[in-house]
Amino acid sequence: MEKEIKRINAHNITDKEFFYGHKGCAGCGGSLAVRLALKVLGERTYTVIPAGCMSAVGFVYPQLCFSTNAMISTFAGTASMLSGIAAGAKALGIKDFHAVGIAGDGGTADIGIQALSGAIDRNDQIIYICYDNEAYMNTGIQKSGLTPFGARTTTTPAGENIHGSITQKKNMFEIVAAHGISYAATASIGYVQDFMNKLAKAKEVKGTSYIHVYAPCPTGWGTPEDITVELAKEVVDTGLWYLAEYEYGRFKLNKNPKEFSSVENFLRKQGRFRHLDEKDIAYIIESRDKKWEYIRENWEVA
Amino acid sequence: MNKPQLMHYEKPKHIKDYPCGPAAPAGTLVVKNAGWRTRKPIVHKEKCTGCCLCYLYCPEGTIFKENKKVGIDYDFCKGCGICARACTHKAIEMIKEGENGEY
Amino acid sequence: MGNTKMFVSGNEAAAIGVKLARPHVISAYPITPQTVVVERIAEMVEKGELTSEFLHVESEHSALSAAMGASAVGARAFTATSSQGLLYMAECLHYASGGRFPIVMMNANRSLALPWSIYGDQRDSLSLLDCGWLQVYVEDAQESLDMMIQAYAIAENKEVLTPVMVNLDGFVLTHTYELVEVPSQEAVDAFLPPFETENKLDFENPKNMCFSSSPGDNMEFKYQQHRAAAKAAEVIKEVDEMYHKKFGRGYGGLVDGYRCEDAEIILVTLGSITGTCRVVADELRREGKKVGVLKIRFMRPFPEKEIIDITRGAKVVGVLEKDISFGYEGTVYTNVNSALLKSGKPIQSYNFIAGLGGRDISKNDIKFMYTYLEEAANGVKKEYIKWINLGVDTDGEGN
Amino acid sequence: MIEIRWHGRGGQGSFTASRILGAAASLYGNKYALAFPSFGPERRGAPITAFTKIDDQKIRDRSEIIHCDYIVVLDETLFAPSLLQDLKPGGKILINTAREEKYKAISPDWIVTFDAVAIAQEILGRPVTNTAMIGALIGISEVIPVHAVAESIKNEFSSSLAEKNIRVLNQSYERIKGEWL
Repeated sequence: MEKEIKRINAHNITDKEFFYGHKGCAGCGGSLAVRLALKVLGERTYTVIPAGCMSAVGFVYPQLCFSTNAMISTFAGTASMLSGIAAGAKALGIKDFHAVGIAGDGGTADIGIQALSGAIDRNDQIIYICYDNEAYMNTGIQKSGLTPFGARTTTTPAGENIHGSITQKKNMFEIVAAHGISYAATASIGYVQDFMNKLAKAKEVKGTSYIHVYAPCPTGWGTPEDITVELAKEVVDTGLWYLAEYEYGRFKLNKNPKEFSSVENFLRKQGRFRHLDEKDIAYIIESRDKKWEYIRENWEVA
Repeated sequence: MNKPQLMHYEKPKHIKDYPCGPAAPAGTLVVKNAGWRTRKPIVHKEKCTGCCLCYLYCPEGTIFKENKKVGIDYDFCKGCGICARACTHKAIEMIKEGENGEY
Repeated sequence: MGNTKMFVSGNEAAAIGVKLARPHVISAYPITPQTVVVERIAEMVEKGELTSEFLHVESEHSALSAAMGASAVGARAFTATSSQGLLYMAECLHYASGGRFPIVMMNANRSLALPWSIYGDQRDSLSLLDCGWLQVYVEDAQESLDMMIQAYAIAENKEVLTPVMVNLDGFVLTHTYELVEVPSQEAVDAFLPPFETENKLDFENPKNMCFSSSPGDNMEFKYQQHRAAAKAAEVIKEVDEMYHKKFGRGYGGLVDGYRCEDAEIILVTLGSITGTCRVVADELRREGKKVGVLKIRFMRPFPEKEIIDITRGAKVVGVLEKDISFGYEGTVYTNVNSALLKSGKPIQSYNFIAGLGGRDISKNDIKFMYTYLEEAANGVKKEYIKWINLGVDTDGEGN
Repeated sequence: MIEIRWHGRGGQGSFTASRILGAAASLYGNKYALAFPSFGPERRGAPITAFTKIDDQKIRDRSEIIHCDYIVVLDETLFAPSLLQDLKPGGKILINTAREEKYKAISPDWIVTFDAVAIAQEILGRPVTNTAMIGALIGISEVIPVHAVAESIKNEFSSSLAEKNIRVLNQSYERIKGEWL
């Protein structure tokens, strides 16, 4: 049943740039996710970006950096505005288009989750991309529902009593899958081929698709701007993030590392984790192992 | 044209010069980002194999394909250095801004 | 096909008006007392009488957000809400007017929590007077139906491009059944052309919409928006006149003065209570009292000129409203007074706060108000703000 | 203006009755009408009221009816002698009951009784009495022609249900006229 989808790579992807001249920080992982997503989706795409980094850096009149149709939504309204666009275009008889929403972790897992849930429930013909940099970066690095355990943010300061965020990341991928969504996937800008494959798949999906792409933020994480992509690869190799898909009602793991690379090395590269002690790191590893035990037991493993 | 081009912009003088509501043509670029850079990537064409990994990984989209190699749009490159680290052939080098006499 | 007559509620009349305006997208979330509007529209869609995309959204915020998305691709969009729901979409209200999306929304005027109340007053929409929407308050089911059609003609006018909120008093109007004349679809189609706009995402001319602007440009956009809302005053009158010509029913544009020509005492009203005031004014006229009723139809744009004109010969003006701006006075009163001040002629004015939380306003209450105004005109000292029908002693001002 | 107030319980069809009558007057009786329920969160079984105002000209006053030409009580457990105070001079209270004597004892002039349940059971097979009570009301008031109500019922119900309810209406109308006159 699975349809053969044309692989998109560096050579056959369109040369056109649809997100250009923006004011994102140098080395921004989120803007790479946006750029690649728009290139895969192509010219006949309506893009909705909520209030947040990508709209703040891409839409300041008169410098307008999306060269395809795009608009800013309210912070909570990415998915609902997208639903409206899809419905409006359908009602007007517009054919052969994609409606994509691209929101950050806070815009997705916190303030935007209600609208996202509604859109999936209606199975609207939309693609929703969450670029996850694990905190509210636009407002200056505050904890979101996707901030991982131990991360220092301006609202989860790391002191002697509390070592940064005390909560784990909300499990957005499985929350979305629990709706019985047509297609959901996790991705990372460290594995762009996988990310592009999933985008290409989402283009063909009938109904709602959701892609959760891990996208480091050098500014918020306290990392050098040139290692953004490497961090995004490493997080997958350490097992702290995973590449998976949910379709036809089944979960599928796309990459199953035989051995995980060092969590500690990964964490120590980042200012936001510098304060963690051995116990904290042990807890992070323990949580990872639990998760992987579950995944390997319950999901289809490639 | 594969990338939106920098255009000349004059601030509206009359209220009618503004668009009706906050909407304007997509891809309107009126200022460069070159000033953000402290370092800049230089492509050593002889080492470049045209694998285009750098092209894929550039968050700005400023790397372009040119005669089976890559080139860089310095008007919008912010000098993050991701391309240099992505290049498995070490064909991209980050140098201090202004060192090669440009800018 | 000619007109047909139907015996329907205010909500149903609104739904019929919406159907005749043929919106492409309807997105709404249920809330008492608005629900019947969306139920009827859903039935119309189910029966194929209306070919619209009907979005069952999960909140009012999403309802208007989706309507904006639809409008942004050039579709005609409708939503409806009430009270808490209107407040929940407050962010989107400003967004829609700032984005110049000519959406039409029906609002069933209902009290705001706390205390919880499902009954009617007008504090919901009046507290959002500054959200950039044109606001019209209708008196009966017929006006409700007609205004849904007129509202699109006004909102989509190229010089206006501003959303319109059509307000119906909760229950007293939304749930009361009465006779309405339903124009034919052909006639409405001829009156209301398909929605055409430049302000949209278009694959031929791609746009970036709803952008940010720095302090150097932002105020100009606000000025533009203000001018458009002010310009709507003319367009409202033109549309009403055209509608009158075509369908035989006109409503006077921004205001409707009733027996005001030689009136010395004028009671300013909003919405469905106007009907009761007309009846009382007729009775008092029969007693020889020179009274009139000035129904404000549009709170935005505000009918400043019209109010000055109509009250020119009056000795005293009372403003009856189902609203209070806590710590001051009714918002309609504040607005009316501002207009009276500019008339250059000193006219006494008084404010009646009534019907909050659905309290009934009877003919006797209105007679009391006219008497109060008459006494004031005759030099009896009166409180400027009078709460009507408080059921207890308060030992305080205003009672 | 004729002002009618309906008393029943949620689910008994009092508001439907007020609406059928209003529609009959407006659409088929050459008059104007308003019909509205008491507004509130009442659920099935709760005492509710509904209102119908009928006049020769457009009705602009939407306030609740306090002084009634007719009070129609669909559920006799809701009757209280205090209702008599809400009648205009010459007004009538119409009660759905089989116990005529009980109410005649309270006020032979102001109260009219009608056994709507009997007719409803006979024709509909269910004790749904709203159309029977409309028939009785028309019988004692002649506020609009009974055929106008029949038209309105056709609008309200599916054809088979409409046909039965029209029989209920007509028989109630005939029966009360026989009893009452």
